[in-house]
Amino acid sequence: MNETNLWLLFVIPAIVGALLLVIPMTARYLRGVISTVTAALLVYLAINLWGQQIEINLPWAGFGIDFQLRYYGFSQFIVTAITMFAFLITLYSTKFMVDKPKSNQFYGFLLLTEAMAIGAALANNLIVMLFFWEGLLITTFALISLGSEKAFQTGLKSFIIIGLSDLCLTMGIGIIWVQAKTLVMSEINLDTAGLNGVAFVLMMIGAIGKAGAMPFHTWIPDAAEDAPLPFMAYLPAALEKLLGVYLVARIALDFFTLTDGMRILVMSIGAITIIFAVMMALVQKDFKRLLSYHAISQVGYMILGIGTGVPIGIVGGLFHMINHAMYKCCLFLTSGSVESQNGTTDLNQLGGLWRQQPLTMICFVVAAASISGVPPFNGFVSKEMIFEGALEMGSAYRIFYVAAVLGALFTAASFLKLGHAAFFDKVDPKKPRVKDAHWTMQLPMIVLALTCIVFGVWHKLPLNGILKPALMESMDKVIDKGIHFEFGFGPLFWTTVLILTFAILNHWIGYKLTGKGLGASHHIYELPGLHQIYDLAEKQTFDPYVQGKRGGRYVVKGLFYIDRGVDWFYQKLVPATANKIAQLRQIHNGLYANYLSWSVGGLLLIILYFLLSVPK
Amino acid sequence: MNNILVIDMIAVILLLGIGLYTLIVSRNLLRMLIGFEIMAKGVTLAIVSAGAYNGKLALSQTLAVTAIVVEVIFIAVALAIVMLIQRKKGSLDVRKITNLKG
Amino acid sequence: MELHMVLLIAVTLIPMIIAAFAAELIKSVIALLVGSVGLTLVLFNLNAPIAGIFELSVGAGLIAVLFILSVSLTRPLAKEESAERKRQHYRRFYVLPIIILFLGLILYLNKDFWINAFPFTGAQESASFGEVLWGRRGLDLIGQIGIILVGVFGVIVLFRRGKMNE
Amino acid sequence: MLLAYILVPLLGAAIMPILRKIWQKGTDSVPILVTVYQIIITGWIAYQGIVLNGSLNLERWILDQVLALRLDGLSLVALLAIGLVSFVTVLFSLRYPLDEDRRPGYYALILLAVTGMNGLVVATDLFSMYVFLEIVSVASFILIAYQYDEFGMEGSFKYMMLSAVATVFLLVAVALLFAITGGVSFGELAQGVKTGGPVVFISFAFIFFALALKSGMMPFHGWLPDAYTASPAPVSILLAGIVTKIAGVYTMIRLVLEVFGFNSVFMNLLLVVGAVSTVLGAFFALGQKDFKRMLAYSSISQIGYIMMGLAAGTPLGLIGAVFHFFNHAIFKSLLFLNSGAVETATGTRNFDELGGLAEKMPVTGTTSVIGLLSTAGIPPLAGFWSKLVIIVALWMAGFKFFAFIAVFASIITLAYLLLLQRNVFFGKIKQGLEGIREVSPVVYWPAIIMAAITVFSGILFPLVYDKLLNPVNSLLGLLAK
Repeated sequence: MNETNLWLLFVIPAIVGALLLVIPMTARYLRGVISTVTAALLVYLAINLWGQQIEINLPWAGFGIDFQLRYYGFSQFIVTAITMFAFLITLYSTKFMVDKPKSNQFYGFLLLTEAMAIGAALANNLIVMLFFWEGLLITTFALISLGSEKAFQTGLKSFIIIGLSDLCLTMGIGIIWVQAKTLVMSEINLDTAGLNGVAFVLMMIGAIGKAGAMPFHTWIPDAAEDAPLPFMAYLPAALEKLLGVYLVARIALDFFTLTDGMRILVMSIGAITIIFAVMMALVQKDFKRLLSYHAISQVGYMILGIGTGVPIGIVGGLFHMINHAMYKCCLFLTSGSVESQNGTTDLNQLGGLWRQQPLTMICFVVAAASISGVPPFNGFVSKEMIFEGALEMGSAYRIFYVAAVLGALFTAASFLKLGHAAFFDKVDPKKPRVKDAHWTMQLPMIVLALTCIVFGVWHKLPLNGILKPALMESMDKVIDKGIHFEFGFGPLFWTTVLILTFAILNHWIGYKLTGKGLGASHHIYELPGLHQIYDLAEKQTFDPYVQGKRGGRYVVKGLFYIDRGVDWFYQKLVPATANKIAQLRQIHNGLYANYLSWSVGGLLLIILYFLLSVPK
Repeated sequence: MNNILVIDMIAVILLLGIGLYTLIVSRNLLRMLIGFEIMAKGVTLAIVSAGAYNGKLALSQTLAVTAIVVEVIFIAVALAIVMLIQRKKGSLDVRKITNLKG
Repeated sequence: MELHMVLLIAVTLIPMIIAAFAAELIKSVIALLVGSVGLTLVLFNLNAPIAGIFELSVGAGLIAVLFILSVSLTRPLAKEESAERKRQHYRRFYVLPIIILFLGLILYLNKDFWINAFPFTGAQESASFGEVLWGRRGLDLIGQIGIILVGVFGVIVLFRRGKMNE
Repeated sequence: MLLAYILVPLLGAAIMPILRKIWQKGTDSVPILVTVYQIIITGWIAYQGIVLNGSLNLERWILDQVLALRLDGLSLVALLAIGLVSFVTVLFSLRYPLDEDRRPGYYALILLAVTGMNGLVVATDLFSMYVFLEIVSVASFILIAYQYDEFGMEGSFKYMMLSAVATVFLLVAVALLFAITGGVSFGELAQGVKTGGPVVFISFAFIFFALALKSGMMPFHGWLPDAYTASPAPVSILLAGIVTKIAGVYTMIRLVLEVFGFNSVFMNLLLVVGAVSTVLGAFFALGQKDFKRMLAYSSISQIGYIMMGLAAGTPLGLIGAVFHFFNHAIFKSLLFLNSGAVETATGTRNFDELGGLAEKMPVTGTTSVIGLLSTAGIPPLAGFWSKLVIIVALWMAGFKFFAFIAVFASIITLAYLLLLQRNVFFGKIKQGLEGIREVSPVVYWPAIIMAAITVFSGILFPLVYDKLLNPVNSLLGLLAK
């Protein structure tokens, strides 16, 4: 029975999604309701599958490529999370997307994405995973380009960037296939010497590309503006992080045994992502772009956590992944409700919403607090674990701890600015009063906010309940001592309090200088060194995609000339030789005597040849 | 005994030479046919002298007879075609029939 | 042996050369006739009588008749049998007798080389012409019937349009 | 029973004049019946041979002592090809505008040509082979000159005079060998050849000269383009499709296998001449402006291919040669069928006046594409397999350079065939040609049959290979003796 359940888990969304795409339904809410019901069904399926070990193994394409699925601790955790978020997003988007253009396709693609994600999480054969992974690539492109006319460009950008990283993933899988001689994910473990090292790097690129860390992040901020909001809440916030970091974990823990050199590489990527993204987020003027940059920086934390290789760090990284999914999704949903009520997410026009949209404001405050690492909330717990992991690495790796702390500081500063500008700033009187969003939009926000609180205060429950079985297989020797994290008032607690006070102080100075909540980060923007960097960033100099396009133009011109060359060969050269040969035909002048003399000449040659070749 | 064969073979080769020469050099179609006829005579001589040499005379005569019959038919058809060419082109000159070129 | 040589050269080779060499077609046809008669004598000398008779009747007779017929048919048209054309003909053909003589001498001189070139090991055979023809060469008979049919149909087809309206 | 192969067409031809008087329509149906009979009988023998004893190892299956006839794998393939091509020729000439009251004579000559070819294929001694060779040749001279037009006469005369020289030299060689061996059948000749000596070499030189000239290989090919272009369309199908191949190529294969054996001197000669014909044939074809003349040169090139296959000297080479022999018979007659159809529809064969016929003549267009691709050796079709086998055989036999030549030549083949297709069928239609219609079904049905055979024997090549072709190398057993 369970195997059929497992099959149903990803077949149902695929079928329903396909049907939604194909079948024309006119009723306004029908599509939204259908997809929400399916998502709910999936959540139910995932829950009653919890805690079982199921394995499916079907011969598929031969050569060791079989259709293998495996439902065990780790994938159980990911799949359940996916179904939860899918349910919340579909519920949210029934109201939000209803009047948007092309909304009928949105639900179809949403469910297809969910099917692909579950498939990728369950896959136990690299090729099967790759198959679903590519599926995600396509649905992402489709969902983005549903947003608006300009969205197609961003969709294309995301397609190319993720496509490239998927290409590296494919190459990595190829090398693993050669080195490990098997494609079954649970049996692969290689050292990182020589070719395996290359495979490791390629696979990491693939994973990070999906998770949206540096340097594959540039499409996310653009998508924030153009793509439909539920997409942002669903994929960049939750799903991509889940799958991306899942793969990073599998690579770092299962596939390869990392050497210190590799560990440093991974952690440095994490650190850079944290710092750079949060600096960019600080100066954003738009609600959603700011959130998208934070999504990128939080990925940095997860990668840093897993990169430490210390058990507490790894568990912290994964715990941070699920926490981040919750509060980031909640933040995006709040921005969604702000946008749906006020029609814009530009912070300059927003202000004083705390009285008009109280519920949204409360959820925003809870989520903002947990992302900034305020003590009782879940963000604080997972960040503390990552800090502890970084510290435990030893004094040589102090730099990563400093980076993490700096990141936390700026995250707190930017959210203070955001909250102040959006909700608490003085409102200009002529702006019309706005009432709060529809209940279907508020319910998901409230649920997420509550989970943030629950996972924060009673953090033992998720740690031992969800994460312990998840990592059971990968790090068995460590886990059995139990993941213990005392909510003590140790040195880490005080550093966090220090960070927060410093952030509030900085916010107060900024507010005093500019008189507006939005200006809180202005003085940082003006700092001499940073100013130039920010201007460069604005001109997208650091965006590999834009540079690639400029370079592409020359490649195209080169190919054009090559093609002209081939054309010349066929149009000019072949007929020319044909005519030259035409002259050759003149020797056939029709005279019989010629033909006969050729023949007799041939005969004489033959006789001569025989006389020579046969020794008398 | 075998030097008769050798002499005959020499005669055959000479006849072939004459025939070939006339075929190549002659301008008139009929003269070419005469050239062919000379070569045919040579062939008959060759067959019979071979038979005479190895004692299988009866077999060689049958072969010679068949060869002659075939050759006669060939000449008849050839003459018919030459007549048609002469009627169509008005002349028997080989250089006239060269419009199949290239 | 000498008789054979004399017959061979005097009666067959030389008329054949004349047949090729002669300017008028009629002369060459007659020379051809003489040559084939000579050949018959050679065949008789090689005691192959049936082949000789056949050669005489068909080779000499029928073919000569055909040639004379066709030459006469074309003669009225080619009236301008000018001396100039004859001279041109001789200019082309005078070299023929020289070559043949030269070739004959060379071959004759080193004929010894060829003497032992024909190692024959088979047994003599005294079957008569009839037995061989009917016994072992049955297929040739069918072949002959076929070729004769071809000749007949050929002539019919080529000349049916005798009227030659164009 | 083997005699039936000779007697049936012979009788068919003989009763033609009588039929003309008593049953006018019969003159059309008799040739069809005869050719269909041949296809069925050969097919049945092949089927029986295959089903009964696994594969067709007709070592010396049917031996008629009295008349010294014999049927084996090689001759079976040849007979099948003769049957098919002559059937298609007769079908094509049913509608072809021949002068009506001479039509029975025309059919008689075609049947006599078939008799000649059948006789040549089943004969076991060189002299009767010569006689049947003469029957085929004389019949084809007359057929070429059938239309009374200037070109026909000229083409026929040249072909006649050249093949006359060839037969003379063939007979002299027979006489020389007869002098040594005392007999003319293959067995006796083989004994004689074993003794070696200069006479054998001279007789092989003469025979090679005669057969090379009859099969139209390079320095001796003068007559072939004129004969093919000048002859009326159905005759050119018969001529190009099968006559030249049986008269020249089959005889050469038979003599090399049965009499002379694969001795290196002969094989090198054959290889060089084959290679020269393949390459030069292809080059000459590239520059042609006339549909049939290009196909004629293409025939020279393909026959060169077959000879190279044979000259490789290995069983694989032989199989390649025989299969290419059969394929060439099929797709060459197909292409001449198309050229005939184009000629009847548009009245011209010159590329400059033709163009864009594909949409007006769809069937001819598609069948000619299949024919062209098969000639050029494009994978799924039969031509590809036979060329591949030949090239591989050459490579394995150590003649690597000639293998390259073969590949190079087939590239040029593709070039000129595409040129042909582009000039005649694709592109925009020429102004004067709007009015043309597709030829009548009786005319294009043979093309479809031939195209189907090419395609199926290509696709079913593995089956064709081990059932029909493997027995061919049973012939090599003969060689071992």
